[in-house]
Amino acid sequence: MIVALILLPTFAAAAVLAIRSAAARRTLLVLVALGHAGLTAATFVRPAGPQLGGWLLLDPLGAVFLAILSLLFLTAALYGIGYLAREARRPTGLADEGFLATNQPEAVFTACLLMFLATMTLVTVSHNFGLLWVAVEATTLASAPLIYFHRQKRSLEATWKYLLVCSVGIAVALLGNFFLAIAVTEPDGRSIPLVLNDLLAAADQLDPTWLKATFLLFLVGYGTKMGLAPLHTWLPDAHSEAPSMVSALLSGALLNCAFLAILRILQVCSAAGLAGFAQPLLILFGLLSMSVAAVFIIRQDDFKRMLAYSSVEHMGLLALGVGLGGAATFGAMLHALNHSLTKGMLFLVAGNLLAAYRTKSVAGTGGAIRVLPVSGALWIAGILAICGSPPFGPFVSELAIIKAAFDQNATWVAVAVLSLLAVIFIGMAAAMLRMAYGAPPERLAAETRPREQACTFLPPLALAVLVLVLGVYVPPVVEDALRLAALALGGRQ
Amino acid sequence: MDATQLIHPLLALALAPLMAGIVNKTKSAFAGRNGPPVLQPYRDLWRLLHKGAVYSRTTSWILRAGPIVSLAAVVTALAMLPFGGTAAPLSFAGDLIVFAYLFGLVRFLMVAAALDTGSSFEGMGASREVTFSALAEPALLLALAALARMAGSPSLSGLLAGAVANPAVSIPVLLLAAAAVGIVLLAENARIPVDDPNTHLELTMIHEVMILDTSGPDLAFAGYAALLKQWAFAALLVGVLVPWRTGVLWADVALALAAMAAVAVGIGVVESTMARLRLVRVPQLLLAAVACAALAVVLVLR
Amino acid sequence: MDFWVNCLVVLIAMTNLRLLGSSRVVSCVHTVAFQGVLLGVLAIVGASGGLAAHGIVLAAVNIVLKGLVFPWLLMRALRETHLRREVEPAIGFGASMLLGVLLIGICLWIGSRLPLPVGVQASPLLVPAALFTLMVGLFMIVAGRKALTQVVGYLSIENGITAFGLGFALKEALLVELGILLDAFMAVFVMGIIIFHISREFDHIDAGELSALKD
Amino acid sequence: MQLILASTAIIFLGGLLALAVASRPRAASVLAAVGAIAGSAVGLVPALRAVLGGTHDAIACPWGLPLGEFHVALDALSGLFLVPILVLTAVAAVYGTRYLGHDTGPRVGVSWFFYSLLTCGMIAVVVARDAVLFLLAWETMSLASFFLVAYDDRRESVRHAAWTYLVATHIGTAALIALFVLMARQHGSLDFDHWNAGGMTSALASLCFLLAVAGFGTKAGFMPLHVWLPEAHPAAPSHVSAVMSGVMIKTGIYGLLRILSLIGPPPAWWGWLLIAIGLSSGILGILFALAQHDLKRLLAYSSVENIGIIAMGLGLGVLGTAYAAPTVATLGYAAALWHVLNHALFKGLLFLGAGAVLHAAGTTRIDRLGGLARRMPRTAMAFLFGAVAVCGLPPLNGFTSEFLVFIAALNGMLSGDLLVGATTAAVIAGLAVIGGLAVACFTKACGTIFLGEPRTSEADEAHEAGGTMWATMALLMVACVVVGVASPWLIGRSLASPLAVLCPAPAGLPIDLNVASSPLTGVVLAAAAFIGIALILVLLRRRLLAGRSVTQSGTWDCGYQRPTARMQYTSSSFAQPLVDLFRGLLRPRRDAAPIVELFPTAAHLQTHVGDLFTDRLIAPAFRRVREVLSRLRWIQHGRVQWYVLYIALTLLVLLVWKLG
Repeated sequence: MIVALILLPTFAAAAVLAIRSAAARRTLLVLVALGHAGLTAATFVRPAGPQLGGWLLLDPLGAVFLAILSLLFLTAALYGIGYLAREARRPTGLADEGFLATNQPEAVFTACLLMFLATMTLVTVSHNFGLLWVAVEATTLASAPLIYFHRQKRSLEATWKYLLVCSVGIAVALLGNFFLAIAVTEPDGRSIPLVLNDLLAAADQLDPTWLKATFLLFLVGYGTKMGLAPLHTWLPDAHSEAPSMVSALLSGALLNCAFLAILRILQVCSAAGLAGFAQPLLILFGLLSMSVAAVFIIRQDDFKRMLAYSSVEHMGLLALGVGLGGAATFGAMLHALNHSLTKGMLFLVAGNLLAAYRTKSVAGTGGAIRVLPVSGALWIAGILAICGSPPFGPFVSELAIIKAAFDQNATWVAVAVLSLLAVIFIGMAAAMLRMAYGAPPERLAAETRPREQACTFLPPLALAVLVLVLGVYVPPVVEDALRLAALALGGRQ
Repeated sequence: MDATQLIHPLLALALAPLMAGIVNKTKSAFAGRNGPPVLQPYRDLWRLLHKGAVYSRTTSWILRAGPIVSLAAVVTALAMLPFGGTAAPLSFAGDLIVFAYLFGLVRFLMVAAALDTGSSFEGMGASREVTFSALAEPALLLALAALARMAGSPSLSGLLAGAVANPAVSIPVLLLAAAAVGIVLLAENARIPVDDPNTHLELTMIHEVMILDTSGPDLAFAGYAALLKQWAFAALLVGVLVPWRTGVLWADVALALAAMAAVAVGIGVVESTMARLRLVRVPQLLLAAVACAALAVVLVLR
Repeated sequence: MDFWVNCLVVLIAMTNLRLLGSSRVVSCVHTVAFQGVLLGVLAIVGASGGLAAHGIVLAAVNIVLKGLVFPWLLMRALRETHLRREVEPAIGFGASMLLGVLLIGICLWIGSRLPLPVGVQASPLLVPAALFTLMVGLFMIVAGRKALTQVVGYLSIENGITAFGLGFALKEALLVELGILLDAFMAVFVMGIIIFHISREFDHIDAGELSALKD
Repeated sequence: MQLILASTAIIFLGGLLALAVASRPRAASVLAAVGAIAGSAVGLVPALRAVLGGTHDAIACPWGLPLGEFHVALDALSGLFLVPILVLTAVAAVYGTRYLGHDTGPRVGVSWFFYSLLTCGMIAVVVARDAVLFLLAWETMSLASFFLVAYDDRRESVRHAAWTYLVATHIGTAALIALFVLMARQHGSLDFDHWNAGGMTSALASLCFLLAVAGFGTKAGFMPLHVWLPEAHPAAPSHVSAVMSGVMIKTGIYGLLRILSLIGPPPAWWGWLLIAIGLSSGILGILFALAQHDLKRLLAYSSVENIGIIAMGLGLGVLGTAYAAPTVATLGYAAALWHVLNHALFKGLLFLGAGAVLHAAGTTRIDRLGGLARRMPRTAMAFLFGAVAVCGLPPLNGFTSEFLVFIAALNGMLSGDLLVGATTAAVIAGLAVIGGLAVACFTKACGTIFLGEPRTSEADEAHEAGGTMWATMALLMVACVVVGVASPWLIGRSLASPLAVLCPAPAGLPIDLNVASSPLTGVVLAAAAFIGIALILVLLRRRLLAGRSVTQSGTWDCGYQRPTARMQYTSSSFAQPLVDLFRGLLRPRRDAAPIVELFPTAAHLQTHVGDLFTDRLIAPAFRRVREVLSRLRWIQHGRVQWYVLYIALTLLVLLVWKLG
């Protein structure tokens, strides 16, 4: 079944390149997304056994991220129908870009999208560190063309930076792999295979010094991909220039995959009794990321960049939660879910706003609730949600993390988190008000503006409903899955 | 309640105009005129009561309500004052606050009535009225609070009952309180040095200018209310300054009445010997009153 | 045999110095290609226990990819982008050399902090050498003016890491190593494409000029 | 308890229906109002039972939310706050149907939805007994009111007000989160019932208290934290302002009381802190109110003042508790609770009146109005009653609660030592100043708006408020009178159980409400006497004027015939002496083109009084932070080489740091 999860999108990608008609391609995209979601659900019902000698295994931790990925991709795909149709009609040329962009061939785009899905799925299921690395690097390569969908200078630049920075980071992670390989070499020259469960089993035989070095390299390498400051530099560019549905996937799924990679090595470290070494570093990077995000969110004029920095912030929060350990781990897992859904929703809505206003400038986007009633409302709700206001999901998870921090007497961490969250809220609230409310620009004030189409707002709406539900009620099945994942990370409750 | 409690209200209703008469007589004596007869205020009131009324087209029912409410409120306030050994008809814990706030009600309605005419002069007077009384109020209440602490009773009847327990403390406290109340008396009743009751330049008036457009019975009510208010404050001052009791009812009352007359003369003397302060300097005078009261509080707390 | 390994390692380190020093893109490309070949040799020599199939395959793939394919790709990109051959380095020759020495020092120190566990038999120079190659790659990316230089830098990083893997003849599964190489290849390939687009859109590949996206 | 849930459900349902038919504003308004009335009717039953009978019933059931537990309870304290919430929201809803009558578009229905949400949020806040549930309710309430404030979002000022409010309330919530989490750490549970007073170190208790003051004070509008209030209240539609000012900010007081009842015996300095806050809020609040030119801003500042009075009452209560002086404690708490109720009534009335003025004359700028008393006499009367009440003048309800604070202070003065005496003396003086300034402030408002001649044509063409609006105002007006006159009995019946709930705080002090109700009986006697005499005088006046000439003429203006409206005293000129007296605090800004030439051309004078803390504290702080942050933005300069350098350096630093 796991293999199917990976092969399905792969073959579909190949097929897409062959298919001529756009309609068929889009249908296939949605079908694959549906199938993927179905298979994922199936894995929850009937857990799949290890494959390729334990190289592919769906453990609770991976399952959580796989579920998030699958759900988000499904939404994005549904959104994609309307999006690609719209792009085919009139490509999104930006006012601040000056000229209309010509898009990449849709077939290539769709194929890359599917490959992106395949590689990310591989990340969530691969238990061999080498394979994990290959998968993560592959996600980079698969997503690079997606960012360059609008063929214009800015997106080209973004792609270049994304590719270079991430490749360098990933290279560091590769070195980490070899360090790990050395760490596992036993005195008699034999070495433990780099498969997670074997490593966990034999954790006490690992060479601590090299394991520490390995963790550092993984932290820097995958941290680059995950967007931990100061390694986050590619993130705002890529997110702001990529087409919105891609941004949603990048922020909601890709960053999680990199996070998962870090979690894997963290598992090994804690098993080897190095948690005390690893976790403070995670807390440090977490706070650093949140601060950097705060700096750039205040008075940010590009709303997609604002969302990107907010992703930096939340990745920081995740790292911090895991770094605190204990109850905070569960909070972090829950937060990963909440953040992915909310941020995905926000990026999709941002796509609608972008298509209507033709600008990414906050100042140039006014009166959204008049121009796009539903999207405008969703935008308000999403911003409030991502800032951690009840009754939305992120509030609960953030509260859990903060509470755990207090309970562990990490009072200063908690205070720092609270104040940083407040600062970020101030910045985002200002942008939200300026965009959602007020009078729309003359060009759009006219009544002639086209009505919103359901296909553009239904997917984000669905996500919004989910986030709202998670804010007042977490279904037992979800909670159990998250608890198991937290347990796998050695978190309590 | 026994009949003696009604003595003071009746005396007040009867003698308040006389007090004004005495004040005027004193002033004219100082000015070397022989001045209006002592009973002149009675005549004025009587004449006004039998006049018709002229109302501005601008005004509403508020102008008519003002004098009535103020007169009623002042009479009610009088009912809480003990006077020379006679208990007040109405006495309960904290009645001193009601006493003060009834005058606040008077102020509110009179100011409203003044603004009702839309005349800039009456607006001016109203503005000054609220300004000064906003400063007079804390002085009065602080002074009363000091006395209350000293007498150990939260009601006017108690704190004016006149038990001079420990002269070393109580005498200075009494004097300070008296000073505060005295200044408030002058300020609240449109007296020099705060206001000149019988100037003829509206620009300089406070109280008189507020009733420019009041006429007939309304004016009589307003004037009578003003006289009663003056009596009330004077009685308060007397209560503070003359704490001694003979125990014989008529003697105490007579003593108090004499004291009232003395206060009236005193007012006259002050008015004839002092000039009106510039309006911008009045607040300083009132702040001085507040300072006296605060000092009294500190002394009494120590 | 350790002797040969050491020799190779030292050679790789020397090539790094050349990379630092050289002021021509072409020579950089050639140097990196030479590194690739050395790595192939290293794969054969380092494969303890004689020539296992494992080692041979890796060596072959290394030599073919890094020694032939990559240089060819890069030269093609060079031609397409009409790049003036001279790089005008952001950091001059002397400074680069000094920095190189400094980096060697740091890498040696780090190597000294990372004692090889018993059971890993390999040249003790390998850790510093690999790290050094990595650092030099990073240095080229940071200091390079042209996007192409940065690709070369990336390749040098890749080489350093591969050297590490091969030098220790780690029992990493063949599949993984091939995957790694494939990824590297794809990376370079995609980068090449992007560079091609850059040169078309911007009429230059000055990385320094690519700074429109900022806050 | 079930009834409370039912009423919440009904109200929420009304909101949903209003949202559903948002395309037809009238229908939406009616549906929402009906829901509000029905829900309130249902909810009042248990609320009153809890207040009068002191019953306590709860519902606790597990809840599919991590950390969370669904635990609601209704005790006398909750009930006491619940009653004004239900009453005022219902009344204001009725008023709103007419008030929003002219607005079109879906936003009306949407606003009604949020109105219902606000009501439900407030109900949930006062009945919640679980920290997470409380926070949910709290933020629901805040967000709903935020959307209501942003109702008229085309105006930039409104957007700014909404932003200010959102930020303020969010920061307050942050403090509350810290508070609850600390309490939870102490007692190992997020359930209020487990937060028994025992076992808190005094330091921790004080920390919690301070957090509560910060968090709840932001909502309530304690002086340094009040900055959102004068922005948000004018921006919102008037019936919403009435609800926000009348009851919503009181939830802050509720929270403070609830926490006080949970964190055990208070040290004296808490009382002093509260009294200091109360004094500053009261005096500064009324001073700034006096200096305003906009009626709704003025009312908002007066809300700050009244919150100050409530804080004084609380402070005296705490002080009495700390000094084991039951009389002072009882009187203080009673005064606070009673003023909560009264302020809801008269401030609601005043905001509704302001709404009527806005509705009729199209502006609330005081100096553009005038003479409305003869154009809308009923509104004028209602507003006048409200004004007398808010000034705390007998015989209306406002006086009764201020009177309680006074006698609490007097009792403290009579009994206490030097410190207590000084504090209470300060309270007395402060209340006196507040009273005097309040009279000045509201005579200015009433006088300039309703009396004299209209200053603009809009004011001239003003029309009387419609039946529904008038009816709601009349209701509140009557309530003010009745509550004022019946206060001794009402207090005796209604405050006993709430005080008993607070009793854990007054460490089991004996509560005897006679100390409150017996003096009030005297007050009522005085009031009765006053009213009787007034009636006699009315009759007397009629007899005297009978058959005499009563003529009309122009205002006597010292020789000028026909004084024009332009010649009237404006509110600014009326307040000028006091504003000038306190210019050190108010810092009035004047922008004037003085008359220079012999034959003067156009000249103008404009004065403005900004908020002390906004202008001198908050705004500069925000500016400084923004500067610092923007100086850090170079990190993201766009050069990819440097980005790689970041990676390299991070790597090196980590390796050297961690391996060294």
